[in-house]
Formats: sequence, structure tokens, C-alpha cells
Amino acid sequence: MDIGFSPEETRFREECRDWLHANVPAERRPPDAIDAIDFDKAWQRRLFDAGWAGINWPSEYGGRGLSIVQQVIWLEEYARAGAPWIGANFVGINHGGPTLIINASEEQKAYHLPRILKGEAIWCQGFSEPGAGSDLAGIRTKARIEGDELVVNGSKIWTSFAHVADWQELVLRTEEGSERHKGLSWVICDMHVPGITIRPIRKISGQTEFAEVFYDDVRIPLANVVGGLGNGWKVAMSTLSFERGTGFIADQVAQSREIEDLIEKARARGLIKDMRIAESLAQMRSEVAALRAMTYRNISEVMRTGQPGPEASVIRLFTSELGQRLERMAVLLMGEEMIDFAYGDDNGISDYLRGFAQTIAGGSAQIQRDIIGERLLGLPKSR
Amino acid sequence: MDIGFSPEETRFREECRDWLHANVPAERRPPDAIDAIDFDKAWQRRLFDAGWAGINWPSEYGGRGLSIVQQVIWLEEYARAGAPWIGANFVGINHGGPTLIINASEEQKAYHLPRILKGEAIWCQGFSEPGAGSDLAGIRTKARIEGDELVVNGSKIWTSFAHVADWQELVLRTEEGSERHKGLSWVICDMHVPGITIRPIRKISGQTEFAEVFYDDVRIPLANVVGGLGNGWKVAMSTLSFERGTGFIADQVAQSREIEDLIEKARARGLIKDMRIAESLAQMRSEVAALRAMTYRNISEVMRTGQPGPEASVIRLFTSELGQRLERMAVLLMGEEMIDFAYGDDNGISDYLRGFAQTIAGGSAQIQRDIIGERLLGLPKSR
Amino acid sequence: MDLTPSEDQTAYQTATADWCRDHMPLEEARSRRPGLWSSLTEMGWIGMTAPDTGLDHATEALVFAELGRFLAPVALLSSAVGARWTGSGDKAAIALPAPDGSARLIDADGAASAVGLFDGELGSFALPGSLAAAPSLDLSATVARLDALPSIARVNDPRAVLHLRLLSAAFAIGAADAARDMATGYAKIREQFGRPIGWFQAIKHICADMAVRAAVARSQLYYAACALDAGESDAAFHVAAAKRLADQAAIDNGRANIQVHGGIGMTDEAAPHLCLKRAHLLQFIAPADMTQLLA
Amino acid sequence: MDLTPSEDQTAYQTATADWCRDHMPLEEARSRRPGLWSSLTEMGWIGMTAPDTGLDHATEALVFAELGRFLAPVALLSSAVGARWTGSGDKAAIALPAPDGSARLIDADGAASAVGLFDGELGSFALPGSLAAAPSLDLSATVARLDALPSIARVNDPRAVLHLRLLSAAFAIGAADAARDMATGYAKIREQFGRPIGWFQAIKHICADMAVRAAVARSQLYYAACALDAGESDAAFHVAAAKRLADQAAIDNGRANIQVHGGIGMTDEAAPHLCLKRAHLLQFIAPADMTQLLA
Repeated sequence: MDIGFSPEETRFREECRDWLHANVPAERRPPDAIDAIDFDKAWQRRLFDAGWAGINWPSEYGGRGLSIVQQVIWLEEYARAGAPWIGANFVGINHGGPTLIINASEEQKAYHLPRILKGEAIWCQGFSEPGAGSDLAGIRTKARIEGDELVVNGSKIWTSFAHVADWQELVLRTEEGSERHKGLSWVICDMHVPGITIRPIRKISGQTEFAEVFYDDVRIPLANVVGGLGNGWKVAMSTLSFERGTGFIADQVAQSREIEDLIEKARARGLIKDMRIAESLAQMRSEVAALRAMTYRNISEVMRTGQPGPEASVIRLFTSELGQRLERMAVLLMGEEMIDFAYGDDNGISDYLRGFAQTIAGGSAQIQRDIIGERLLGLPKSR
Repeated sequence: MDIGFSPEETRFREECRDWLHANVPAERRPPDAIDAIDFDKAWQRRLFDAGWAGINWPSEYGGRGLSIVQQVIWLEEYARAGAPWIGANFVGINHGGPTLIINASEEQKAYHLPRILKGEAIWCQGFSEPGAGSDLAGIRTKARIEGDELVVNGSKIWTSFAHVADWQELVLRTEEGSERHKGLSWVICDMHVPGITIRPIRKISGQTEFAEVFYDDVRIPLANVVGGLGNGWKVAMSTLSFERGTGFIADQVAQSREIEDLIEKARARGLIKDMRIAESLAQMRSEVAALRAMTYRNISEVMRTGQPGPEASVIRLFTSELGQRLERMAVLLMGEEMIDFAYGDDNGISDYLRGFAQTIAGGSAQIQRDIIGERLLGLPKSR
Repeated sequence: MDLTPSEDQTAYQTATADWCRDHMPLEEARSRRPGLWSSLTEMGWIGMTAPDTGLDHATEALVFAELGRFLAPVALLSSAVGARWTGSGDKAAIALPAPDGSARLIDADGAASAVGLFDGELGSFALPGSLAAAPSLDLSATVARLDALPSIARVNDPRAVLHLRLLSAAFAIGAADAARDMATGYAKIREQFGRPIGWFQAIKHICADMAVRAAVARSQLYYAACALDAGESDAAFHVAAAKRLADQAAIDNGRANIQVHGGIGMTDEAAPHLCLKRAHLLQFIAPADMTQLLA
Repeated sequence: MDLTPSEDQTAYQTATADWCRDHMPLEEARSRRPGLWSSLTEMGWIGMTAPDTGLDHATEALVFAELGRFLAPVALLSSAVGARWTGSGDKAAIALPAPDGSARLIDADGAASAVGLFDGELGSFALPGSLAAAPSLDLSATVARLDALPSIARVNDPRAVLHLRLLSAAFAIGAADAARDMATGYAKIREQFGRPIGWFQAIKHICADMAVRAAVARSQLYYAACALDAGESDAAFHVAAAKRLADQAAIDNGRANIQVHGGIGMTDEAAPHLCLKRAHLLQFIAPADMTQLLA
């Protein structure tokens, strides 16, 4: 066990740092999704041109083909440099792209992957449905096959960037009468075809990053099915194994910065003398450190075995709950300033309000605990 | 709504206080059940002779036949005076007796109730079994009927005072092949008959207040069945409606005293300047006050409607968890003294260790939450 | 000793809830019907606390908990307390003085005066003609800033502060109740994995804890109101304890309600966030401090 | 960068666990087999930390977490640290100095010296010939009192204290792991309401939280050990964070384990209380203080 990096890795870290130092835009990313789209695309293109897009993606599709450690280093330095959130490119880079790398055909990969890396194609997700939040297997949006096309009817919800996306990773029930995990397919849906209606949803913080998407006889070529008809569940589950534990890095560097900011703020306002505040900050600083250690452990496990350990679910749960505790502390230190919050403000209060999503989206905290109990500890399945 | 007492009630309170002031024994009750039995019996007899036993029990069986408010006042003053725990008389006075009052025949009542009030007959409980902790309906200790007798085989566990008890309130499966709540009977078992073996169980605090009781062809006259054969579940459930919310009083007065002691201790040791300690004490002082208010509310509900409100389960859960928080604080204030604890010590540490029972015995905290969710809020039953 | 509402008190409670349901539903909190304030005045919810009505604090607490359950305008608190202690019969804003000498004014629109705590005492002052009110975190309330405080008329009676604290606690308990009921209602109808989510212990226990918090805080509210009515020497402690527990119940139930609602709870169009935001506003109104609690 | 044990380290871990299972089962913690201490010495668990072995802290941490899992004698901590920093090759007791100048000695039986923290520095002193040792809260350890401290030999290197803190954290993590495994094992076999209790979300989630606490603390232990080995400037912070999280995990898992065991967990004859009592003892050994954590 060691926490050191090789000379080559250290050199790579310096390269990252130097480039970021010189290139991170001075202006802030516009907070609203629609305003930010040009910014997001331009920034992704700049990353690509300089060779920083897809550090660990295969080089034949425009990636760099580097190691997981280098991917970790890039993500750490990226976050440390305060580089902008990749915004509208998020789903393509972190979810759709990785899924394609593992499951898609040569044609699908050759077409889509470079476009994602260059910021030319914006992706969105289409998994959740109004009737099936945490229960992915409860999907009811269905497609019938007509000739060489799927004809889709139904609706999806909580789709971030739906209104600016070109493509959607869409999970559908393609087998009539199928139940639960069976009969689902993972499909690439062109967001510009007729029959798609998007209704933006405003969050409790005022932002409208996500939307409900309705499908009314939407036609998708069968050639857009990824991984074979009826294999949607398997394809959707495979995404995690590409990401291999690196997906937590950005959150963690952000949390590291957040706790240091909070400590500084508490000191500046003299609040650190209050042992309640000091204790809570000391606790969270320890937890943030432990979380990074746990992520390193998980990534080390991947490097050693090729597979992330089952503790990824622990990281997920702990990150989300720690994130909420940090946001509560930020709000506590603000005091009465909290009252002045107005829709559209982008500050600690919008972070706090948006932060409830952390223990809801992507499988609620309750479901994460079920998974830890069942998969990590081997307790009997309740559902 | 008001929190005042009538002149008559106030006079009654003064009488209680005066008598207790003059009569509470100077010596401490011996902590171990066997050593304490003579003490417990003598003290109960003294209470009876002075007219303080069974404040709200019917006068024909030796009680005073007074109101619930007077019972509350007595219990409050009793606890405030630091009068000794009634110890071995606990089950007879608080559980067996009340159950008999509601369900027993004239003969049963005439024989047992005065003996309980006088401290002549010690009772113990026989509900829990090794295989059925929180699940009373899972009882497997069974009795077959032979002539005018029940012949009992099986075992009970967590029986306090088993080794000094004369009688036991015993719930048995008297109908072969019956399941869950059906086919159970509530029976008065003479603890001195052949076939009963008692194995004391030591608690993690070192005390041996409870025991496992084994029954090997134990013969009990059918005349000792209370409330009719097969009605055991109904009889067991009825106990609460006699106690009518007053059972929480003693705990609450004790908690009131405990929090004031803790505040005093924290002040004396200069620890109250630590805002973590101050905050926690302030919180618990508020909670103790609220708990008393909630009990008053519940008792007021009984006086108005004759029935305790469904919030009794809230009181039960909150009391037990607050009790544990108080014990943790006591241990925290002790610091390294905690290390010196030895079996048999009767102090804040044994209270802390014994205190785990609060969220286990009498239906675990988990089951209390189920009950609140289902009976108070009307959520669907999970079990 | 009786800590349950009398028949008269129950009638007050019911009448309040009925009126609110018809004229001031919670879902409309962000944008109230025009003329709501005058209806409230007409219905007597401000005047009821005037010295001459002789209404007890216990009844007031019951009524304000019902008003709070529908997220009634927070200026009702300051107006009711103003009516009792400063002789104002009109809408009064809530003033929250800041350490730098400035103040936030909550719900100052249409108010002629403001009421607040100044060094632990209740005080009031007249408002300048025009104030630029902005939206606040609580979508039902506005916030305006005064750079400097005018001269303040202080109320020397310590009961005045306790009155404001008690009514704010009642409002918070109403918000906690509303969150509990909303979450429970949703847990009964929303299905996941083929069952109502309230069937799952994880959700059921979140709801149970909401019920516990609301019951504990409400009980203490009743006791505190009675202690104030009876002039008990520890009334200040009991009111502070009620406020502390009420604020906690409102905030924690507000959060839990969003969690139980899942994604829906994250949306502006659903109601859960309204309860939480209200709870966060109330926590700044006459908060309980450590001195009162450990006195 | 690699935070998983190497093959060599895994071999150490496994060998330790195997030996402990055979010679020092947790269930016997209250009354160890005669000659245990000499077997431990022979097996080299004390000598392994001597300066000449050159063993890294990472491997030590792994080994001590395994020892801790079986509730090994706590004097192993002081003896190992003594072997490294004071040149003692024998059993050393743990000294816990009190503010009044006296000290508690943990596991002084058969020890010639004691090791402890004195004003933030590691120090040691020779023990008087006979000490009246009494049982302690942790049934596997004794406690004796010294009314006044003799003269203390101080170790000037700040790493000495970090070493004791790190190994104590490892012990605590072992206790937290043991509690998690015991609770989970019981939840799989104990039935209530016709199902294993681990089927119920309420119990399942208690176990899940135990797993989270243990995983979080163990990760930080690994990082802290590596930081100490690498001489990183923030090693003191990382060790303090590891100790804090380890103590919390041990105490909270200890409590949860009793809760999951229900009535059985309340009995002296069952093992859950042993883990909790051990956790409470460890919390007093080289605790992490706020200064280190907020430095």
C-alpha cells in the first residue's frame, strides 16, 4: 500500500495543472442550461483539441487511451483548478459514451464517440419514468417494431438537458407483456425527430435543468438499438464497470474544497470558537479525507482485479449524505442571509435545495442501504 | 386547556409529599434482586398500611379507588421524593394486578389482588420466549389439558424476579396446532410447583435481574386461566387500557431529575462552557419537558374519553430513546472514570449498559416505529 | 389539569381549519388570492389577540397552529402580537435586526409598522412610505431592507416576547404537521416495486419519526401556552423549549417530506418545498436561545 | 498509488487472522487462555514493530486491525509502540494520566513499564513492583491506579504519538468489523415474524450503516498509515482523522450490534457487549483532538 505516484504520473499531473492554469476560462459558466449550451460546447471542443477529452477512452475513437490513474489525476486537477462543470456534455461523457464503448457496434461507436468528445453531440438520459422512480425495472414506456423501426410511446422524467440534447440514451420496453428486467432495450434516440415533446420542470432552487419528455409514435431505426434487443437491463448495468470508480473523483475534490472553504469562513466570522461548529467541521473534514481514501481504495481494487469492489455502493451513499451535511453547514454559517434567497440565485442555498436530489436520484438513500445490506453483507433480499 | 390542579388535588399532593417525606427509607434499596426481596416486601407493606398502595385500584380489593389524576400525583411525588423502586413488586403492581382487575373472576381477584397490594405475593412475567422476542404471537410454550389441569412444557425468557416470585402471569399455547394470536391463554402459574427450573441470566451490566424459566410437565389448575381459554391475546392486550398512560410517569419524573443532575454536574465541572455539551443539555431539557406535556395530554385524553390516545406508542418510543441519550450524556460527563466500571457497580455506567434494553424490551424501537406508522398514520401493514 | 382542547377550543380550531381550507389552501402559498389580508382582518385573526378580547394563549396557540398548517402569511404573527402589545390594529411587518444596525423586514407590503426583538425586548416602529420588497426564500413572504433602524418603541413586559415566540412556534408546528400529512398521504398512494412506498419500513419509519417530532413539539406548545396563561415562573423556559422543538420539527419534517416524495419533492410545482422554506424562515423569528433553555 | 494490501501484506493479514481464530477467539476475551501473552511475544507481534525489523506502518495497521477484530489484549498497543520508541522488548502497560497527577494503568499485570501520552508527547516509565489491578469496563483488561507519576522518559519524535494513535485506530476498526459481522451473521439466522430479521429493512439498514462506518474508517486508516510511512506533512491530520472515525465506528457499531441482537445482546454470555466495551476503552487511548483535526 502506498499513496505515492510514479514519476511519469507526477509529470502527467504537472501537464494537466499547467494546461488548466493557462486555459480555464475566466468567465463563470452561465447557471441555466439553455444559456450555457454554447459555453459548454466551446469548452468541450477546447478540451478535445488540447487532448484532454476522454483520457481513458480508446484512442481509435478520439480518446487518449491512458490509465485509470491518469484519469483520476486529470479529474483531480480539473476540479482543483476550478475548471467549469462540463454541463450539457455530462451525460455523453460520463454515461452514454462509456456505455457505447462497452456495448455498441463499430458503426455506432465510430459515429457517436468522436462527436461526444468534441462537444458536437449533446446527450441526455431517458431512464426514469413518472411511475417508476427508483425502480428502473418498472419501466412502461414501450416500443413496437414496425419494419426496421421502433415506434415509441410513453414518457420519461428527470431528463437533464432534454431541451438542448441531440441524442438520448433511452431504455424502453420492446417486448409486449414483458415484466421487470426482461424485455427492455437500450436505444439511441434522435431528439430532433417528430413526436417528441419536452416539458421543462423547475427545481425547488428555481433552475430548470431537467424536463419531462413525451413520446408520441416516435420512430427510431432498429439500427439504434445498442447491445441487442431485449438486453437493455444488462447494457444499462454495464455502464458502471467502465467508469470504474472514477466517477466519484470530481464530487470528492469539490467536497474537499467545500470543507476548507467552510473552515475558513467559520474562522473569519469567529464561529469556529463555537465547539458545535468546530466539532462538526472537524468531523466532516475527517469524512471528506476518508471518502477520498475509500475512492482510492476502490480504484486500486479496479487496477488490481479489473472490477470495482462492491463498496462502490458505500461510496455512493456516503458521498451523497456527506454532501448534504456540508450544504447544511454552509447554510448554517450563512444565518439570516438565507432569507434573501431568490429563484435563480446560484449560491450555497441553491446548493442546499438542489442537494436533496443526492439522496433521491440514482437510487434513493433507502435503496442504497438495501443494496449494501444485500450485496455487500449478504442479507436476504426484501424486494 | 390548563395545567393547574384543583384545591382537592393540591391537598392530595401535599398529603403524598408529607407522608413520603416522613417515611421514605433512609437506606438504599439493595441493587440485586435476591438481596432486595425483604426490603421490597417490607416497603410495599408499609405503603399498603398507610393507604398508598393501589391508588386507583378498586377499594373492594384493598385499593383506594381514586382518580387517574390522583394516581399521577402520587407517582410524581413518589419519584420526586426519591422513594425506592418497587422492585420485586413491579410486575404484580403494574402488570399482573391491572390485568386481573379487568379480566379475572371474582375469586381470582379476591385472592390475588390484596396479596399483591400488601407485598405478600411476588409476581413475575412469562411472555417472551427464546424463539419469539418482539413477536408475542410466536409463542410456542404449550399446555395440554388433562382433567382439570393444564400440563405445561416449554420455556420463557427475560423473566425478571423469577427466582423470588410466587406467581407468574404466563401466556401459553393451549390449543394444539393453533397459530399466531389464536389459541393462546393467559394463566396464573404458581412458581413453587414441581417441574419449574430457573436459570438466572446475567446482564451486560453484571446484574442478574432476569432469568430463563423452563417448564417440564408443570401442572396448573384450569381454574387459574384468566379471561377464558384461548383468549390469551385479548387478555394480554387489555393491560394497557387499565394503566391508561400513567405507566410513563415514574420514568418521566426520573428523567426530569436526571437532566437537572446532568446540568448541575456539567456546571460543576466547567463543561457547560463547551457549546456541544450545553446544546445537548438544552435539547434534552426541552425534550424531557415535552415528554411530560405529552403524557399529560395522553392522560387528559383518557379522562375525557376513557381511552388512551394512539399516541401512547409515540410516548413509549420517545421515552426510551431519550432515556438512552440521557445515559450517554451521563457517561460522556464521566470521562475516563468509565474505565473503572466493574460488574455489580450501580452507577451511570450500569444505567447506560442496562439502558440498551429500553429500545429492545417491550417491542423494539423498530417495532414501535412500525406501530406508529401503521396505527397512528394509517400506512399499510408490513408484517 | 387538562391538556386537551376544550369544546370551545376545538370549535375555534375546526372553524380556522375550515376557513383556511376554503380560502387559503397551502398549495397557493406562493401566490395568494387578492384580498386575502383583508379577509383575514375581517375574520378577526388579528383582532382576536387584542387586549380587550381576553382570549387565552392556549386558544391562540391552537388557532395559530391551524393557520400555520396552511402556511398563512407570516405577518399574521407580528400583526397579532402588535395588536396585543403596541396597540396596532393593522398589518405589522416582522423586523429582524442585524448586528450592523440594519434590518430585514418580512412582509412589509401594506404594513404601516414593524414588530421585532431588540436586545431581547419586543419593540415596534413605524415604516417609511415605500420599501423595495424582494422575494424571499419563503415564496409566500417578501423581504425588504432598512439600512438603519428608526427609533423604536419598546414594550417593557417580558410576556410580549414570549407571545411572539409562542405564536411562531405554533406556526412551525403547523408546518411540521402539514409536512407529515403530505408525506404520509403520498406514501399511501405512490407505488414502487409493486407496493405503496409506505409499506416499506424505510419510508414508514421516516413517516413515524415525523409523527413523533410533531407530537412532541405540539405537546410542549400546549404546556407552554398554559404556563404563560397561568403566569408560571418557568413559562419563559417552556416557551423557549416549545420554539426549539417546533423549529426542529418543522425543518426536519420539511426535509423528510421532500425525501419521501422523491423526484417529485424536488420540483417547484409540488408543495413539499413550501413547508421546508417556511420552516427556515420561522427559525429566525424569535428563536429560543441557550440562556433561556439552561436558565 | 495503491490502497489495497500487497500480496505480502495480505499474507500477514491472513496469518494473523488464522492464528487469532485458533488461539485467541473473541468469545474468550474476558478470560484468555493461560500463557497467551507469551505466545503473542513468541509469535512476534510485539517485536515486529522494533526499529530493526523495518516493517512499514501500513502492514502494521493491517495486522493490528486483525488483532483488534479478536479483541486482542490492549497492552499489545503499548508494547508495540514501546518496542519501537523506548527500546522496551517486554509487555508495557498503557498509562492514562489524569489531570490531578494520578494515572490509570491498563493491563499492568506482568508489565515492567508503561507507555502513554504526556502533554502530547509519548513517554514511558518503569512500574513499581506490585500494583493492585482491578477489573475494568473492558472485561479483557485490568485497571490499576498510580497516585503520583514517577519521572517520565519522553520521546521527542512526534511520530511516536502518531504510531500509538494509528495502532489504536486499527484496533478500533477491528472491533467495528467484529460487531458488523456478528450483527450481520445474527440477522441472517434469527427469525421473527416468520423471516430472518435481516430481511426487514429496519434491521438491514442498521447493518448497512455498520458496513459504511467500518469501510469509511478502514479507508482512512490505510491512507493515514501510508501518509505516515511517506512522511507526508499532513500525516498528523490523517492519523487523527483515522482515530476519530475508528472510535466512532467501534462505538456506534458496538451499540448497533446489541440492538440487532435484541434481548440476547443484553446478556453477559453473548459476545456483543465485549465489542462495545472494548470500543469505550479504546476511545481513551491517544484520542484525536480538535487541534489536530482543524490544523
